[in-house]
Amino acid sequence: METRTEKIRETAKRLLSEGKVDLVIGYRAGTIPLRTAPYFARTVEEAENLIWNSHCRINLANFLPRRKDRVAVTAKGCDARNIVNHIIENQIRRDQVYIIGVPCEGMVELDLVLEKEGRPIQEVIESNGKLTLKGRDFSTSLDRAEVLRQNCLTCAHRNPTVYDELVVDQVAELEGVDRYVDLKELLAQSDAERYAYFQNLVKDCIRCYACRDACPLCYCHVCFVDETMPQWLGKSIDPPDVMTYHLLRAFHCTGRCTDCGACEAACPMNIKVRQFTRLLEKDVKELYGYEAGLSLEAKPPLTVYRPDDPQEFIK
Amino acid sequence: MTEEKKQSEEFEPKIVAFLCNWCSYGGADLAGVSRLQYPPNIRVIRIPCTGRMSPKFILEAFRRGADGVWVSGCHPGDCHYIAGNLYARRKFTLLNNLLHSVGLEPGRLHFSWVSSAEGEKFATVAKTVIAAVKAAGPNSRFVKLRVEVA
Amino acid sequence: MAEMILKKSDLAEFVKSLLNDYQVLAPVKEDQKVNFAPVEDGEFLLDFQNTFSSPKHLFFPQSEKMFEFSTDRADEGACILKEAGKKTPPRVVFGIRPCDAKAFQVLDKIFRNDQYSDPYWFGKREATVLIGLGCNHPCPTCFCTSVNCGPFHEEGLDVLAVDLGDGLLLKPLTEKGLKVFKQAKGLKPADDQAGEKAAVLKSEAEKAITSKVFTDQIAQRAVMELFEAAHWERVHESCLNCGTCTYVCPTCHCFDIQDEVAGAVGDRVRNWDTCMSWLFTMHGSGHNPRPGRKERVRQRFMHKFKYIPLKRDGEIGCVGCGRCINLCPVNIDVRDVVRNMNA
Amino acid sequence: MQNPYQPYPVRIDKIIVETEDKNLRTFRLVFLNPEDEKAFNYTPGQFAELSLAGYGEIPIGIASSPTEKGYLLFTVNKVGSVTSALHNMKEGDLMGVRGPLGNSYPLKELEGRNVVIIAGGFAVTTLRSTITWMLDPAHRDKYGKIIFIYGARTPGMLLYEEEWSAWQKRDDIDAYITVDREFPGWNGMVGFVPAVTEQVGPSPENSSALVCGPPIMIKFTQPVLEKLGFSEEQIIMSLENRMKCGIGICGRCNVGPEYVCKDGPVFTLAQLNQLPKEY
Repeated sequence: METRTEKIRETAKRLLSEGKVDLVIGYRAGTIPLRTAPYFARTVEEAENLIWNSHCRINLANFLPRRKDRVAVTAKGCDARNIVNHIIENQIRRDQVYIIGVPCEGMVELDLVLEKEGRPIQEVIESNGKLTLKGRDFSTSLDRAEVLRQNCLTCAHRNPTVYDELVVDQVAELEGVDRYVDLKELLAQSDAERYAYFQNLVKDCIRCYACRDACPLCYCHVCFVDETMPQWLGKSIDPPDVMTYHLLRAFHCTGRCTDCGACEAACPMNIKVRQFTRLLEKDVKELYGYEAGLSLEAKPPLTVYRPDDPQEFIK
Repeated sequence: MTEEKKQSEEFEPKIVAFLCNWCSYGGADLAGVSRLQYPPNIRVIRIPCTGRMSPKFILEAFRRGADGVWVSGCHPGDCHYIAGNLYARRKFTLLNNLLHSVGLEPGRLHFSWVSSAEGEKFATVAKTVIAAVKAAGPNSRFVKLRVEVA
Repeated sequence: MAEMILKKSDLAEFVKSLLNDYQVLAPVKEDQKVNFAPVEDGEFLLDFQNTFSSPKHLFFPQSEKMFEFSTDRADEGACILKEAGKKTPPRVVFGIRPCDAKAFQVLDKIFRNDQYSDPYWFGKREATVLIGLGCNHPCPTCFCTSVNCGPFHEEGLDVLAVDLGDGLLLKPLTEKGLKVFKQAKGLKPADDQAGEKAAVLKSEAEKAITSKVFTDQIAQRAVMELFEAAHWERVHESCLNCGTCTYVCPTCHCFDIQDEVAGAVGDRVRNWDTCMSWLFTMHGSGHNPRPGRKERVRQRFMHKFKYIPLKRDGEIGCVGCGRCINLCPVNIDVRDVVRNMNA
Repeated sequence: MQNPYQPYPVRIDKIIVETEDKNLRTFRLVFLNPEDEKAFNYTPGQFAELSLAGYGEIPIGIASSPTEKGYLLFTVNKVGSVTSALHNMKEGDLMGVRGPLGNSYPLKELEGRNVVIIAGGFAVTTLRSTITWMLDPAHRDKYGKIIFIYGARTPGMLLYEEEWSAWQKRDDIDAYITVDREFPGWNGMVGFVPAVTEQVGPSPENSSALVCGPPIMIKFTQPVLEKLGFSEEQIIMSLENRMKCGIGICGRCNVGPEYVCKDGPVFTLAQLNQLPKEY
């Protein structure tokens, strides 16, 4: 992690001082433990604030759409895939963005750490795959591997797919991971059980739309939830409205979702909102053989068709 | 006859049918002109092409209390706009799977290709759809009833 | 009536003795989150940091029916709004943190202005007795002592409880609090020692709050000077414009009013809304007075730290509970923003 | 105590199509309960929330004057979902009115002064109320000279033709009605409101100007008034912002610390110059 931080700073300073980019989007240290914040370095001095650690959960591709300036951005495997999405969807030009690739070994799940260590944490030190947590009269340590995010544990693209340079050597990709074991179990249940499962999943939703706003795919000028004529859903926390929101949000990510987990990282209520997008991601992969953001050339699945696409369900 | 069974026999579902202007809508018309009988449970909404279908429409229909939704368009290759239905097919596939995965009961959501010459097919599919929705019973999922809040 | 002692072993008796006249709510852990829930005995938490959600929903639910109506033209009085009129039963909320109680006191001044009073807020406020629980061990993100509040602050509470270890010292603060004392069982008069112990805990807790902000310059500066400050150019850069900070905030109170119709009946519902939302200020004409993230982020902080103090006798629209610091997905730390505003 | 969110029930007594595009209609509302009419004690410049069960509420300036008894007038532009629903209503239909809300034009402070009233487009509504009130025999001699400048894009887009043509005939008000360009059959003034204001050249001496119109008109009228010598205290404007509660709580109409719904909608330019331009 220290190497990554140093290399990122070095690269950022070089790019800024050479005038190659107007700013570098990366992370700065959080003001409290276990957090980072997206950071926009515009000067060599500011580049000194850039860091890399196990808490870089927010997807920085989210800050690219509609930019006019030339930007460099630090990108994990998933971030890079979302940058590819943006380029394909004409949200940013390839020549406008300098991708500082950061091969990734997974990010830590904040809620899991907080759950495992019930006491308030005042300081976290990270080294050699361990997190040392310090609080008022205690100090314990956790293995990073124990508290990785679920999407990181099953990630098939830890290395950036597209980049201008890498800050460290590529990491080994995980082999033979079944990304959808839990979904398959879920889908084996009855429709009533699945209905109950998903209703229960979103019961705490407060409609803050953090999942939408943290998602790099959600860049519409007017989101469907803000449409008023017609108004597609009520604004209360009535369960059918909440569910409609989550279904439509997920569907809008079809064939575009990289399972980066920014939505879940942003959710203040710890709702596993990826369960919706993963269902679609799984189908897109199985039916159309497409994974988002792997190449600048491949056509997204909903922009193309094949004459022999499956249609057994159509009468 | 059990009470439950009697109720389901009396149940007349409301089904929203989104029909493509260029084919299935004509199919419905032809079925009518040809005096082909099918039960009157279907409320038709004409759309310019199945490519115009948004998942919002389907969810909105269920939200507003539809017991079933049926989307019907041109056969692959016959789209008035060349390929609207072929793009739509992928959306329908994924949406159909998504809605069933999150607990939509089987028999509520239907898709078909019916041309404007297929009055008979229209009536047949209509009967199948109505029978399936009847079998599924009144819909209680994804339905917005009177707002449930404090 | 003087201060009383409630032994922890008598908690269940205390709660049970109130159940005849009150619904009792206390902090309970469910799905890894501590929140207020109805209790019927002593099975609840005294050792918790703070509730996950701000307890403002006790008086200002996220969604609340205001009126109901019939849309059936055949109905006499169709389309005429009738009060939904759900009455809140008398409630005792046990274990509310002083910061959250202070937030209610701030909100009292917002839901009642010189002309109008919000019956939904005050209906529930008046029906509720708040028994606060002093914070012996504040969190690292607490900064209540910087914003007219503190770990043992009494404003907004009816009773303040202090956890002395084996028992609680209960100090009545209002008539409503005294009324509960009269009905409750399990209370014993407190001796001087208990009071002294509580005073020590209080000063230790205050000392433990090391995170400080200052608002003196904000109070002195003109609205436009603060509004046009350069730091706003940076604060919003990382903001996602989600509503998390506003929804978890105990003093954020903006709301939307929506009509919902089901068949021939309808309800007018009010829902929490957030100034972070694009739609919040959007005009019908398409003009938006706060069109971007910068304007919306600025509005939230200006509202809390300048506009509310200006309009509501110097009250600050923040009680230093730290929820937004912990839950902001991009770590926008209110303390940093206030430091910039005050710099 | 009366629930401030509860509208008074009213009946739509009459609907008048005001403009050629049919997008502006005036609704004459009559209270179902006479005691509600008494309680609804308003002053020109105030607004009310029109409430349509099932659609919601919209804040609309009151176009009638308290001197016109027995009804309220609201002129509504068809823009969003509530106004569209309102435009679909028929005479005899029931709806709600909540108010009166907001402050008003400072009619008391204006006593003994000349009043210049400048309006553009359909922002003229609460100014119609003001003029009607001032011209009432009970009030007219409290004010000095009254000058009314009103412009719209086309003759067909001018509201309240009956009223202003009557005012044009009176000698206790100077009414200048203008349209943006020449139109066949239009014999009145031609030109934008700022230009006409400059042409009319009202004196700032012991005068106040009430200005209400689209942002572009305000933007160009303000410098004209300043050039004529009007100080920022002498220029009075009415704002509008998206609103919900109308009683200074829900937060969306905030312009700095001021709630447009309760502290406004009427502000002097001097006040507005101390506030963010978030309107």
